[in-house]
Amino acid sequence: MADTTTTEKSAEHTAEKVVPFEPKIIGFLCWWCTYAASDMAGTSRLKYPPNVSIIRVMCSSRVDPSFIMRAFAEGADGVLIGGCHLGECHYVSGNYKTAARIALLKKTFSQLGVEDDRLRLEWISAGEIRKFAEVITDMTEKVRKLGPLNWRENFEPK
Amino acid sequence: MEETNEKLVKLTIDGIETEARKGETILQVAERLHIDIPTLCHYRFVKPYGACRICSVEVTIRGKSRFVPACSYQVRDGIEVQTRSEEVIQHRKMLLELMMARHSQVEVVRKLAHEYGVDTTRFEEMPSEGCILCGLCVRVCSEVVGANALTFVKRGTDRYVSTPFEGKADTCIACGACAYVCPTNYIKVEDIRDRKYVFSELSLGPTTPIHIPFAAAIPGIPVIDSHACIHMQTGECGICSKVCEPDAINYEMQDTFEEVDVGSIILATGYKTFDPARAEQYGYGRFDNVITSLEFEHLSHASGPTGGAFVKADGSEPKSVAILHCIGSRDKNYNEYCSRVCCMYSLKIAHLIREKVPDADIYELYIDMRCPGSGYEEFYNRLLEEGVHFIRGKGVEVSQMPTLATTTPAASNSKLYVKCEDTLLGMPRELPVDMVILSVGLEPAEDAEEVARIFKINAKGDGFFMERHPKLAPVDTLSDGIFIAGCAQGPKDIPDSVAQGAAAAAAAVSLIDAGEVALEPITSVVDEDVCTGCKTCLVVCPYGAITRDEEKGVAVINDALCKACGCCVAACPSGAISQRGFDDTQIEAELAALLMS
Amino acid sequence: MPKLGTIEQVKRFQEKCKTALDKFPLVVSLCHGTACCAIGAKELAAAFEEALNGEKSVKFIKSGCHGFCEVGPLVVVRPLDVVYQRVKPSDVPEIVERSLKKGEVIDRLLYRPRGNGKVYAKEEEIPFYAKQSKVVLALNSRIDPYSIDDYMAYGGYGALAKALLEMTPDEVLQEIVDARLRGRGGGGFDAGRKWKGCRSAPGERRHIICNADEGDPGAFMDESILEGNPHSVIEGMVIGAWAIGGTDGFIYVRNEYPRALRAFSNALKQAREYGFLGENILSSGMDFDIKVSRGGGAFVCGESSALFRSLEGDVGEPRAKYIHSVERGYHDEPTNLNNVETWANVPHIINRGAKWFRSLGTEDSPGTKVFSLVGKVENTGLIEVPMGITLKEVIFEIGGGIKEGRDFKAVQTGGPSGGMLSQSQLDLPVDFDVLTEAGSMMGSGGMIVMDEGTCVVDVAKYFTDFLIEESCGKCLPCREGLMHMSRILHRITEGQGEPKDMESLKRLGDAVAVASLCGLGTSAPNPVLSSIKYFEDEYLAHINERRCPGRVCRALISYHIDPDTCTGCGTCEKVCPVEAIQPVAGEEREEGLLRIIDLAVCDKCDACREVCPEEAILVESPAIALEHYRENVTEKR
Amino acid sequence: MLAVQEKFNWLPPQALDYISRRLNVRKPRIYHIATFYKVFSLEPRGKHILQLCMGTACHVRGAKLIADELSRRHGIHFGETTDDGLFTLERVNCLGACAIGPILVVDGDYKGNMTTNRANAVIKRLKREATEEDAANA
Repeated sequence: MADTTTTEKSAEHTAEKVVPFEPKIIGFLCWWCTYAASDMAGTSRLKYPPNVSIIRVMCSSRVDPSFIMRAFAEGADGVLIGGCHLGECHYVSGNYKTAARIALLKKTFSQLGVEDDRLRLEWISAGEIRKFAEVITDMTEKVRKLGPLNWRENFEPK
Repeated sequence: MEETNEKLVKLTIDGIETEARKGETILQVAERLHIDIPTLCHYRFVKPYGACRICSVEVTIRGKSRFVPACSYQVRDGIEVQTRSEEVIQHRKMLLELMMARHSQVEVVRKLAHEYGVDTTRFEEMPSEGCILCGLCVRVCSEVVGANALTFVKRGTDRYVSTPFEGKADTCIACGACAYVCPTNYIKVEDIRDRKYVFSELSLGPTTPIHIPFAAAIPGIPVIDSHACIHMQTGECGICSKVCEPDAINYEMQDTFEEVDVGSIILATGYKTFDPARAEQYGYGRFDNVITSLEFEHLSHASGPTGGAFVKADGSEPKSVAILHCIGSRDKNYNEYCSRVCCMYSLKIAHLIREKVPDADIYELYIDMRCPGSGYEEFYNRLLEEGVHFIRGKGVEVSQMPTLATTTPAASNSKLYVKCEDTLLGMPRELPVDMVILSVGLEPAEDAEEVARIFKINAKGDGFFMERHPKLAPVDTLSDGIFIAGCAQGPKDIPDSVAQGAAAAAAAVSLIDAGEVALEPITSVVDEDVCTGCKTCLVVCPYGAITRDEEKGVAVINDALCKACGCCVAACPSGAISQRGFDDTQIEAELAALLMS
Repeated sequence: MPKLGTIEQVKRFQEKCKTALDKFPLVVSLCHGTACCAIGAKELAAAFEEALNGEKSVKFIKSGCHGFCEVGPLVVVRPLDVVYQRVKPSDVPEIVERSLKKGEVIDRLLYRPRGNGKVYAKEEEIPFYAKQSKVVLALNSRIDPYSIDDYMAYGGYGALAKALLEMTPDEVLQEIVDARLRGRGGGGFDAGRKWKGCRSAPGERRHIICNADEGDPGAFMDESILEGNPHSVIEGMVIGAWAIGGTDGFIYVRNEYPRALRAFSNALKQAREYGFLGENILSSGMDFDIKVSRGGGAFVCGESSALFRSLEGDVGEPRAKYIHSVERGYHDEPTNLNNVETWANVPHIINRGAKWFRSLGTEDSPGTKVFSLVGKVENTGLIEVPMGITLKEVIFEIGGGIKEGRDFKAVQTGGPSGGMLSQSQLDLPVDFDVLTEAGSMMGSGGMIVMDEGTCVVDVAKYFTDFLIEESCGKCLPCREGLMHMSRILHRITEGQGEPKDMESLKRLGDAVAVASLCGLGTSAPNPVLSSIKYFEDEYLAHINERRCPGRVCRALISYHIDPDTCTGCGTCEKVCPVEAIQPVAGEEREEGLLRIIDLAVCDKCDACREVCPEEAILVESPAIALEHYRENVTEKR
Repeated sequence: MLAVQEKFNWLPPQALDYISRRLNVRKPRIYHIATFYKVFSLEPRGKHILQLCMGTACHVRGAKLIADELSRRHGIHFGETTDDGLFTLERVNCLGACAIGPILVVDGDYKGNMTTNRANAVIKRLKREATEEDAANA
């Protein structure tokens, strides 16, 4: 969150290609697994890019598709949903519902022309801090390559 | 007995008039009257056989008298039995003489014969090996035990008792019943290293169906192995219940599932040791004298297979032993973590060996000595003084032949060679030793993953259970009311495990003590004005916490059942449900703040 | 073949068979029994078949044993009714040519008993047959055992039809009881009583078993019946099943009788085809069939409880017998066990009635009995005589006396379980009870005659050894007692007997008889005990004089050559396996030098005596032989 | 078991194993049965089976002399097989042809009125045949 200024700057300088583009990614993380993993990753002093801003939810199934839409609309370049492995949901079956919703949403986005890599669903258990770091790094790199989404310019009716 | 409808018959035994049930044998009736009839082939748990004929008695029926064996002759009405008439005695003497000709060296025969004044035989003596062919062992084995491991072979004078094809009997269960009933002690059960042997050719299973699970088991009560027990298999036998005087045998006892309602659970499911067969270079499983630390514990235990003697596979005493630390621990190939206990127990092993074989050369091959406990470092120092060789350098390979040109092969070819790099000397070394002990590390229990799933808790990357917080909540888990303790959480030694166990117990007790549990404050609520009663939320709720109020035509959420996942909030098509603390506006605000540009 | 359902149908069919048989004006019946086959009947059969060459008028029968095995192979030509004996294949064309085509009797093939110079042509004239009265064996020489039609032509299965269709089971049972038929297997137990017992025993299934485990050495009656007339046994068993309520049948045949087995199995097949076995036999509503079970070479399996266990597929060990097998036999279910001959008698009793049966034989032992008369008797063979006939009649009239005119010494009846009877018992009638009283038993009918050249101690030893071999070894008296008896007997025959041995043998014998578990054991000492009873002097001769009166016991005999009879041919020298026979220098005889046996080398194999054309080789007690040896060697040199 | 015995002339252990499994009869019982009955042999038997009748009648007529001769000449006692694997001598108790005893059964063929000399001749002939066969095969 402290990066806001940097992001602003990068957005400004994209055209000039002087300052490298820093993507803005929103992470909706399940409190029981991925969020815990991010916490652990922190205490374990793991290094990963600071581009992901985390919103804690009780369960990945709490993530209403509209949140994702809104995130993109309000300037996010990517959205990461982190849930428990299938079968390990703290709420029995929440992650299955998430899986179904995200699959649908991805279809919608692809029709709109939003690149697939911008929306990512990952199962990361609390112990998988290494995976957490890898996913963050990987996603940041991919979105960085895709460049800014610029929802307002590209997708909203003028 | 008198109440049954069975017919009673009247008879006279040695002048005593008595009554008996139909179907009883003379021997049974005589026993009741305390009349002693000698017999060599009768045993109360097997069917009468009538082979030795020593029990022959004279029976007079309708004026005619004849000799019958008391063990198998069933009483009839009006018979008169003489068990000690002159003829009977003469007759028995003759049979005993015959017996003596064969079995004069057999104690039971000699004693019985002596009772009848038969000390020599007029017949040519042909001493047997001691088997009097009474058939008790064969019959017990088939009738009572049901194992059918013994049989008579051939017929007539060539007859003898053996196993099928004289080989090892695969059906023998080592119950030892044959030796127990054998009147001559011809059949012996030998106990060689916790395997029982009857004769030399009968190699028997490791244990009997009834056994105490292991030495020093608590409680020291024998158990019945239902897979080996004849009664459990066939319904036969049941001899243990017949001989058990306190009548303590219960065949009906079964494994039962018991459901206990609890408010909190402590998981202390322990660990398993690293299987060194995975690390082939150490030769475990290939070389007889490479054993694990746990096997050493078993071997050196006073109630172990050798009674505590420390010996090699061939039974000889090892004169040099190498103890290899960090097997499966601190190794990128297997487990990266330190198992924490190996250094100390390796020291203990060295100490035990020093005690049992004072002149043995003992090598400890370590990466680092980790002795961070109360009195641990002192113990290490003591070992140093005891003359144990400490080599700083991990053992890398165990082989039967030296691999380094610098190594001089030992005179004995039964040596094992342990290769390592002595980092203090800065050179590779190869130690010829008699025995190698692998200090294996600790790993999560085999079923840890399954347990984690059942209790909805998480495991760390190494597979041990994850605590809620490493510092602030070391025994809690992310699931309320579930606590962890001991090696289930990670390798630790006994003092640490005890401490953690106590902590977990205290945490559990604190819940009980409070007497009430705080509910999730973040449950979902339905805005009845907006809800259309479409029932979508009813389907998605995993806890069945949502019902439809038919009167109002809206969904109702039961606060006590709701676990606050928020699934319904996301699913509600009309946006009638919101979650306290996580409602749409809050999250959107969060989003907005994050993406504030 | 339509199933026969009424008595008329059976009778009509019998008639049909009879007519078919009568179509042959000529009949040649060749004895094709085991014994005759061993001496050339097979070749003979081939020769006949070739010579007859499908001749339509002649019925050629390969029949079962005719009985007179001594002079086999036997051929009977009918209607001429002549018996040809010792027929060779080369005689066949002549028989066909002369006897069959021209009706002539070939004189040289007729039976001529040794000694009296008489010639016998017809069966009934031959003394061997004359004294017999054949019931069970009557059809043996007349029918082809492989043809059910032959059997029926002689009224076969008539009794079955009568029993099943005209009599109630109770009536059949009563008939058997009235006939006082006693089991022919040995014990002579009243068959009627046994049947009744089995019938009234509780149980759903009742087993009818035929004991054809004829283990007695020297007995082959049952074999001959099974081989010669198997249908009579089947008929008897089915009638038995009707009377008793039997549900299934077994026959337990010795494995040593492959021929009997073949004949019987074939008969079973035919009987099934004709509906005499199987479901709803003769529309009577009874289902019954017989299974064949082969023995495994164990004498003890003739004992009923051992036989049941063997049938059950287990080791043939006897069980304690205080429960009767009629109540708990095979698989512990009611079982009626009779031997072959007993069953074969049943159809005859039904056919001709109990009264007729009682008219044969004696009051307590009615009927006839088949014996196999063997040993050192002139006419060995199979005979059937009415009960009550004396041993003398059997041995001297039917048997034609002792071979080569020697003296009679003993007769053993009842096989290894029976006893030896001496000259003084010859007048005893053949009767179950009389023989038992005399220390022997009827047994299944082996009758072994011994002459003066037999040693009773040796025979007793033989039987005891046989029984040791056959003892199952379960109970002590039989297993150990017999072994010690045998040891003592061996010592005696080896010339090392002691006077106290006699007492030991008697005591031991009594103990074994009383204490043993099964019939084998209790009767096992019979040969020894009876021989001691009647031939004590012979035992004493072995023990006290070191002499074997029968000149059999090797340790107590020596061979030597009679210098006066020896022609010096040297044949003996050639056959001697140990080179004990040498020529004596300077003793010229007709064909060469006199031979002498070196007593130190000779191991008494008997080969020389067998080949000597002059019968110059003598068997004497060692002392006499030694004297001869001295005379010939020491003095002449 | 009789069938196996007839096929192989002896009972190979594998066959007994099979029988035990097929008939569900415990092995000890099979073993006892196989050793109890005389028809069964647990050792391979010779090419030619000589069965000498030792029944009473044959005994009286001198069967023992033949048995002695065979054991002396050919080194086989009852139940044994000659070293060349050609002959197995067995003792049987009465073959039911007592009238023509002693009887020697050679491969199922009954030979009556046997003597020591004839027995030797039979063996000689069979031996010669075997050698000729070998020669022919070679």
